[in-house]
Amino acid sequence: MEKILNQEKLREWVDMLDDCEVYAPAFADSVWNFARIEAGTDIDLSHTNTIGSVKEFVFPQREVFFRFEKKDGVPVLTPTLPDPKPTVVFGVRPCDGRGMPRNDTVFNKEFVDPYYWARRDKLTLIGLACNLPHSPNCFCQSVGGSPHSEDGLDVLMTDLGDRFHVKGITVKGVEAMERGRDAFDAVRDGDQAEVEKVHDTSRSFPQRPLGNLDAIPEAIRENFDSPLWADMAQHCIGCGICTFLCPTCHCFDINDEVISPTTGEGERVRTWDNCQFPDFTMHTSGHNPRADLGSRLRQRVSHKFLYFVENHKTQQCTGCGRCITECPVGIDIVAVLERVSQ
Amino acid sequence: MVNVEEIRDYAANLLKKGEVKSVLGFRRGSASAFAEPCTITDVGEATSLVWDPTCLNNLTLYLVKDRKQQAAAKNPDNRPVGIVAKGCDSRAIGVLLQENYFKREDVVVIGVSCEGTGVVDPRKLSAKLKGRTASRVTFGGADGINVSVYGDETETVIPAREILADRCLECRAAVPALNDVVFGEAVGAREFDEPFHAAKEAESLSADERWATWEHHFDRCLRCFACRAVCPMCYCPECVVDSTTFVVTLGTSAEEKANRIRWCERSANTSESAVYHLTRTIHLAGRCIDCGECERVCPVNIPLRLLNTKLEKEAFEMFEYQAGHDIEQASLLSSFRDEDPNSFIR
Amino acid sequence: MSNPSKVTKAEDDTQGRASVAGARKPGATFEPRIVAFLCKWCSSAGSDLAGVSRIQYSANATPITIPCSGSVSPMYILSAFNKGADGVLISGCHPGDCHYMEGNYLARRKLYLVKELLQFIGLESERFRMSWVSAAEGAKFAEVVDEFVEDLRVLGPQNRLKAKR
Amino acid sequence: MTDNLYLPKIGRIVGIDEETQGARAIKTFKVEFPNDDGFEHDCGQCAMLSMFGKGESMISIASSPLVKEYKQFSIMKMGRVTSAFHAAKIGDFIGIRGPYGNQFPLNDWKGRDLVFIGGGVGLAPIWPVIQTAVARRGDFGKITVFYGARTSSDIMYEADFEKLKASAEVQLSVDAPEEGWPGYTGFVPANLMDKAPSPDNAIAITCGPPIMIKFVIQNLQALGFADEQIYTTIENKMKCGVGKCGRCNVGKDYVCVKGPVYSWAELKSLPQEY
Amino acid sequence: MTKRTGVFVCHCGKNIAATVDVKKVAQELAEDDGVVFSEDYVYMCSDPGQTAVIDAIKDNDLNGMVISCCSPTLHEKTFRDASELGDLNAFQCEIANIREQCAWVHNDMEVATEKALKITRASVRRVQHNQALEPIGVPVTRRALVVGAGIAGIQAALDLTDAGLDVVLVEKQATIGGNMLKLSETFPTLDCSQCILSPKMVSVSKNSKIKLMTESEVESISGFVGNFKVKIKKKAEFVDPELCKLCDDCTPVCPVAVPNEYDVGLTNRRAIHIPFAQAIPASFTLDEEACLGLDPVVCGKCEEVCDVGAIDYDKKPTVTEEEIGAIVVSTGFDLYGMEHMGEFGGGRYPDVLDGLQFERLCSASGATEGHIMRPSDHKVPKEIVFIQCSGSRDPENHCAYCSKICCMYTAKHATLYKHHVPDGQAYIFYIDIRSGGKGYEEFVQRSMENDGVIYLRGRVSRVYEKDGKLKVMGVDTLAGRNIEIDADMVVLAQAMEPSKGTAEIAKILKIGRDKDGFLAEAHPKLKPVESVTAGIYLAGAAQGPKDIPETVSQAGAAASKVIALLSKDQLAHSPTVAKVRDPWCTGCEMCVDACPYDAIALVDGKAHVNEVLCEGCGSCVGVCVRAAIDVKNVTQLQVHEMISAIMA
Ligand SMILES: Cc1cc2nc3c(=O)[nH]c(=O)nc-3n(C[C@H](O)[C@H](O)[C@H](O)COP(=O)(O)OP(=O)(O)OC[C@H]3O[C@@H](n4cnc5c(N)ncnc54)[C@H](O)[C@@H]3O)c2cc1C
Ligand SMILES: Cc1cc2nc3c(=O)[nH]c(=O)nc-3n(C[C@H](O)[C@H](O)[C@H](O)COP(=O)(O)OP(=O)(O)OC[C@H]3O[C@@H](n4cnc5c(N)ncnc54)[C@H](O)[C@@H]3O)c2cc1C
Ligand code: SF4
Ligand code: SF4
Ligand code: SF4
Ligand code: SF4
Ligand code: SF4
Ligand code: SF4
Repeated sequence: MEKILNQEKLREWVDMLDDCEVYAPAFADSVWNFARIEAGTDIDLSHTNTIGSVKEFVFPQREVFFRFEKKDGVPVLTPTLPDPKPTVVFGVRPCDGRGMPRNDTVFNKEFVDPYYWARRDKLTLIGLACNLPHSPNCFCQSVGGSPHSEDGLDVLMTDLGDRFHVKGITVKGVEAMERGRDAFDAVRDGDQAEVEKVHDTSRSFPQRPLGNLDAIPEAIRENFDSPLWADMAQHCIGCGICTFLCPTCHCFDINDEVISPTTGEGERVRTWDNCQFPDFTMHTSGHNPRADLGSRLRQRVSHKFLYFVENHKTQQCTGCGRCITECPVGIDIVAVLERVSQ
Repeated sequence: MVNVEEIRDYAANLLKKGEVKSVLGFRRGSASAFAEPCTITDVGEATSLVWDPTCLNNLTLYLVKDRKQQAAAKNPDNRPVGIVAKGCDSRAIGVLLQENYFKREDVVVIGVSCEGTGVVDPRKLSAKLKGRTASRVTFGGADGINVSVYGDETETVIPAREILADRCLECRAAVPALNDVVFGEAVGAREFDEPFHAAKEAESLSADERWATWEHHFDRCLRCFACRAVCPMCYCPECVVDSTTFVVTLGTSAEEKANRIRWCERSANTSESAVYHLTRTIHLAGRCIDCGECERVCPVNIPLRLLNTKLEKEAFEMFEYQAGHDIEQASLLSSFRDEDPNSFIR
Repeated sequence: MSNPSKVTKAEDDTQGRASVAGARKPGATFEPRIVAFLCKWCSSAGSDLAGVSRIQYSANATPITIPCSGSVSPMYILSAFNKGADGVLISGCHPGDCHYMEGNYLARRKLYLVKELLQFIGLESERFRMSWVSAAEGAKFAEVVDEFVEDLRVLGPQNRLKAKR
Repeated sequence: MTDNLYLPKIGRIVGIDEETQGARAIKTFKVEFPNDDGFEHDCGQCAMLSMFGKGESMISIASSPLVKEYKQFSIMKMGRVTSAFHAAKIGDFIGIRGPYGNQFPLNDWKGRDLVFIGGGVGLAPIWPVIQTAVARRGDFGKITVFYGARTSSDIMYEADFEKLKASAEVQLSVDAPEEGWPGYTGFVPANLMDKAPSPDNAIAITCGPPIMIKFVIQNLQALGFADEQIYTTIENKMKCGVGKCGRCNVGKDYVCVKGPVYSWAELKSLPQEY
Repeated sequence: MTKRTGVFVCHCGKNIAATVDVKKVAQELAEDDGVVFSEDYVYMCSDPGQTAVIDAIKDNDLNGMVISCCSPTLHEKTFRDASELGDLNAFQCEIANIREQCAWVHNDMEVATEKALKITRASVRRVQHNQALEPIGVPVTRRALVVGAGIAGIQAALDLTDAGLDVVLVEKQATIGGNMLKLSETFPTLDCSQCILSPKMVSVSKNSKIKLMTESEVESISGFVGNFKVKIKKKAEFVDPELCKLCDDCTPVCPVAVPNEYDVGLTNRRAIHIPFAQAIPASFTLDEEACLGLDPVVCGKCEEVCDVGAIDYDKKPTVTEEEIGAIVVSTGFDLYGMEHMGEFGGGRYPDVLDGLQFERLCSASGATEGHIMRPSDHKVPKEIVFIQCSGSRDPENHCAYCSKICCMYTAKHATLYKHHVPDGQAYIFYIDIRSGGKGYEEFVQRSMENDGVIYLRGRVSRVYEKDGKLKVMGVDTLAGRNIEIDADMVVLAQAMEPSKGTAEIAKILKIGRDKDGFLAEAHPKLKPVESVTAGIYLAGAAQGPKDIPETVSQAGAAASKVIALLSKDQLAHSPTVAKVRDPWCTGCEMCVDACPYDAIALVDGKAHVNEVLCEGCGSCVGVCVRAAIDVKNVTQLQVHEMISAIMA
């Protein structure tokens, strides 16, 4: 389904989604981030990429698996599967959209993660094509995406100045559009061409090249034992910002949080974790297979550009550029890949 | 004006004479318009060194890192390290010396005076550009900082006041006091802003208002711990808020690991993040030298510096204590004066 | 010199009162839970004296006896609030009377900073209290606890730093 | 709805055996499923055991798949969860989910000689294989079990070893010289070299401390065992057990799913990250 | 190790059981993790109670126990001893105080039971992490130091040598004797102060086991009980006491006159002088401050006249280090400064005197050779007013405490006055009379009845000079009238305060002071002569106002404590000391700075605790940001566990 939505009708559409939780980018604390929208008037789609990615909607920072307590000496477990309201997120950039199917794979393969899917099933992603890459660090095209990729999105909007071109991609997306039927206009002659033009222009913007994507896995494999990694990670501080903000990083920790040691009450909780932290792989014995920052940088890059490719035939990176822009010490995955490939 | 050639020559010379094994400095990077840290070991690399208001990092962190590495190394290389240091960075070295983290002779401090400026605050820049990325940030002399935005290469000048980091605007010691050489003019204090003014402003709010602010911030914290990772004073082998035993030696028993205290959980929610941040703040009382790194690196822009300066202010006003000023002095919390405030006690 | 605690104290009170009065059901008295860290030599002995003198006071404060107020790590305070304490009391020897000579001076400086910090992030100033109670001041100990309990009743439960589980 | 894979079943400790004492004590726990919701497992598989309030740990199932009434786990006291196990009493409840991981390809080994080489708690993962092999005695050729402990009192499953002697060759060794010790004195790899089992038509299965494994494999190779004839298990830190939490990977493999059992040939193709 | 904790809840008769449901406490605790035995008992501390504990330890193989009963100050030792008898290390036993801190201060059973549960549960969680500890053995130096040679110090030193111990006696003045040396007669028997003191002073000088060091002060101390190292600084000894023949040739030539401290300023002395005829050591001494500069060019007269060449201006102060096992501090008192008593004309009118000055007036060795006369005009005062509690018992303006002896010495003064001036009239303003003590009340009565002293109950508001008289304005609260007396002399019974320098010596020796500045005893009742620091004892007026008999008995008590202490080959030091977790320590030295006992030093870049010096205060724990240091059995883990037990 393809429609036209006048700029000022956008709010109407949002308001018509009133039985959903609607999120859209908001600029606060000097960053863009997704925030709950109470009314259509709050929406502002002039955003660059949000600092947090959409993965937070399906993989929250803290997920309670179940509560436990002791009743008559026997543990009683109460699962806390989430049952969220349908959630619609506006302004999802295509790179984030592309992250979703990759996460889906992870939370689906071999064992199905019910917590992830309880949220995922209720989530509709309304994408917004990038008319202009928002940062010099964007490289979506270099990893097989594009500024108007539809992969993972339910709807793709394209900004045509005074109006949006809105394309329903999935059933969920079309449904969301149906709900706001009255706000939309039909696509007229020439709109399509204009969309093409906008897309062409944004694609023609130079992006950081990755060279031959297909050759990267082999390059990484060859360099597994290379001192390059340590050298490139020399200034890494192991903060993990790169992974926490990445739309495709999904690693987590599971811990028991005790509420009362006397009654044995508590919760088993999943929290974000990532491969840049030293305790991520450290055994209780103190042995750590990835003890230094170099091996951890290698893991991050290898996971995204080698292992994931080996397992799932695609990169676990969508070129959003967050890890580059937000790294406090300038560690640049594109530059890293470049060096490894040399 | 600091002449970067002088820094390069000095660094090259240190390396040439073998007085240091490496020099920590800044160079242009690929990731952004800001400079990135570099460690040079070859004389030739000295030419890549840069110095301007985009040199944000406090490189002292890498002195700490080096010490940790050498301590773990089979064949430690304990030769001195050269480091390019601003006023605040040199105070960090001061605290580390005060805490015996390394010795004075282990480091050659290549001091650079921030003169009349300081460093750019990426958050202010981001606010100005509403999230868009700057592709070029250069020093525009007395007028301020020249900025051009990605995708639109026209250059605008932003007045220094509006874009320099708050700490630079408040700085009263922009010349590294602890140094082996200083480049640039000795312009110490400048008249931009009153010290501690943000903390004072926050104090004037009601408790409920203050909580509303901090609840908002603690709630947003990702618990990525970048703030801790970047802090040169958070060099502890194992942080008290972690529940993992990082230091495992032959003598570490299972009990010890099992009984590792969990002062707070890893969960990123207000209460646990509050414990983390309050712990860190109190641990930095009298140790934080206001390099602003924690605040800078925070991906979600939590105003961490505000917490630290609050205690910095108390230390200064109540106990006449300034971190990193006197390396012989006993630290803030392990000393006292008879006239310390008493009135809050019943 | 401006002491923020002084400036904000009055406000805290009124706001605490207003918001709690609104929130609390009529009739139900709220019983604050207090963790009281007592120096073994003075305040714990003082509380013993209160006992020997049969001075009645609120049972809301549970004592933890520690060697000296100087041994209090800020972690204890944060942890108590995190675990849901409505108030934390630290009581030590009067200045100059420390059994270990200086512990209470170290405590005073440290706890001043903790107090300032807690207030700064917006914890109600009445929730953290420090007192000097000597071994001879049984009555004072009872008073300190009673007053604390009263002040906390007005404030209601502490939810700001309490673990969200 | 799909099964909630993070929700453990409730298990109940019905037996505790103190195997070894000291700094790294080992206890063997017999666990039943009071709600009759137990699961079947294969040799080499593991389960996530939890102590509520302490956390979860991946532990090899040490009982034979043929035993259905209970499962057995041998746990070395290491940290939070394992210490909680060591403090547990008979009758205590635990959480258990699984089985996870792959298995020893026992069926592929029909007709071949089996050489087991274990050390310390490393006996646990191969114990069910030994038990099964013995139960299906006719399927295999010669069965030899090498096992080493620090002292004779540290030998695990001591009573069962006696029974084992009926159907397999048992080669016990202790690290420290002891008076009256009938077996070998010295490390397991040396004992292996000493007894020199033949590689012909044989499979070697080894598990133990990393340093032991390293020398055992060297020695097996010296004895003429091919990489494909050698099997071992690897341990990496695990949290989820189901290939999602991201930490146990060795190269592209999540050990919790693709492992822990590997032939030496397979392992050699993976990066050294364990 | 599997926890096997026992819990014993005491009823204390009805003391606890009346407000705490002890059965419930015992039952609930039985359910707690690791608790294998939990019972209540009527009197835990009774013999059968203790036997029950011992049996329970053995029967249940306990490895930790909590006695939930009264304050640990009372029975901690009892139960720890019982614990040992049951073969459970004493330090595996903890007390949960549910009597003083719970049962006695609450009356609602439900509430008190709830709190008792928390207290007990917290202790259980704590004890489950207790370590078995053994007292730390410390060798002993059999030698004592006595600081301050007033009657207290002299008595203590003599008693110590009687027991065969060596003593170093340090006195900051040129002679020993302290304040008692200045007294004329002493209440209640009115025997001459010097007559009873001099023999003791002489015994000191004759005693070969006493190393007497006058004009000396303690400069610093290190070490710990049984093994102190004390640095003592002695002023330059310009006059060699060995050579000085007491010929008194020197004083006449000395051009400098300064107020004589032994006459409380009523007379003058020279820069070179003998403090007192009976001074011990018997020698002249040169007052460095008064002397014109120890410079033969400027003066040098005394050196010239001294035949035996006992005078040497080039002498320097010396510092010696003494090895000491235990210390008695007896630095005495000073009178509260007259300058504080402006309303009474103190410090302004020459005829307003303090008690000691009046003693000197009465004393045969004093300025007036025992004749009471006005310092201003040497007239015999006919009307004399004594004002008691001058500076005492006045928390608003002066000292809060009662100086205890003033009632008695004022009565003595009035009596002595009547003996010297039979036709004079003495008035005493008092608040009330405190004459507890053997023969004391009778003494006061005698002064009223036999000597016609007029006791006026009330306060004096003002004393001022008018027409050569001192006008004393007061009230008689009994009669309810204002009183005005035209007196010739006014004597203020000034409060006693710790002698100058008490704060410094307390700091040097690391012993505490009380709120009034006197040296603090470890326990007001049970440890009245012990200071808070092991191995340091207190005697005399330095610890609080007291008279001679009390001083002497306290000195004896302190001496016997030292004797007992030094009679052992080894001392036991509490093992609840700090312990560094080496791998976590970064050597930042914060703990080193914070430790009040200098017990921590860096060794190879890591903090290292000298267990013998460490008193276990935990100051280090409070400052170490890395949590790298803990006090054994009060570890941060244990406190954390207690907090969570309480908040659960
Ligand atoms: C496939 C497999 C089989 C195992 N089989 C056994 C066995 O039969 N008997 C036995 O005693 N031990 C076994 N282990 C090791 C055991 O899992 C760890 O010793 C245990 O998890 C330590 O947990 P802890 O809570 O005591 O330590 P802590 O450090 O307190 O726990 C932290 C968490 O880290 C994880 N963790 C830490 N070290 C390891 C590790 N080496 N492996 C996996 N996870 C770790 C756990 O998730 C644990 O919950 C096995 C490990 C794996 C991977
Ligand atoms: C006016 C008056 C009348 C009194 N009349 C009587 C009476 O009749 N009967 C009676 O029983 N009591 C009487 N007393 C009380 C009596 O004087 C005291 O009880 C007694 O003197 C206390 O002795 P002491 O040794 O504790 O102190 P002090 O006599 O004060 O001796 C302390 C000594 O320590 C020395 N010293 C101080 N500091 C140091 C230092 N840092 N280093 C070395 N040496 C130091 C001092 O120089 C002094 O020699 C009277 C007191 C007063 C004021
Ligand atoms: S690469 Fe950068 S963002 Fe990632 S952990 Fe290292 S320093 Fe942090
Ligand atoms: S790896 Fe970096 S660029 Fe790629 S998706 Fe993640 S954050 Fe974006
Ligand atoms: S890169 Fe690291 S954090 Fe991200 S998914 Fe892979 S292992 Fe996890
Ligand atoms: S927060 Fe405290 S304990 Fe943690 S690293 Fe920083 S200083 Fe160390
Ligand atoms: S850097 Fe920011 S988000 Fe990360 S832990 Fe610190 S405050 Fe939280
Ligand atoms: S304060 Fe802590 S880290 Fe610093 S020296 Fe002492 S024990 Fe070590």
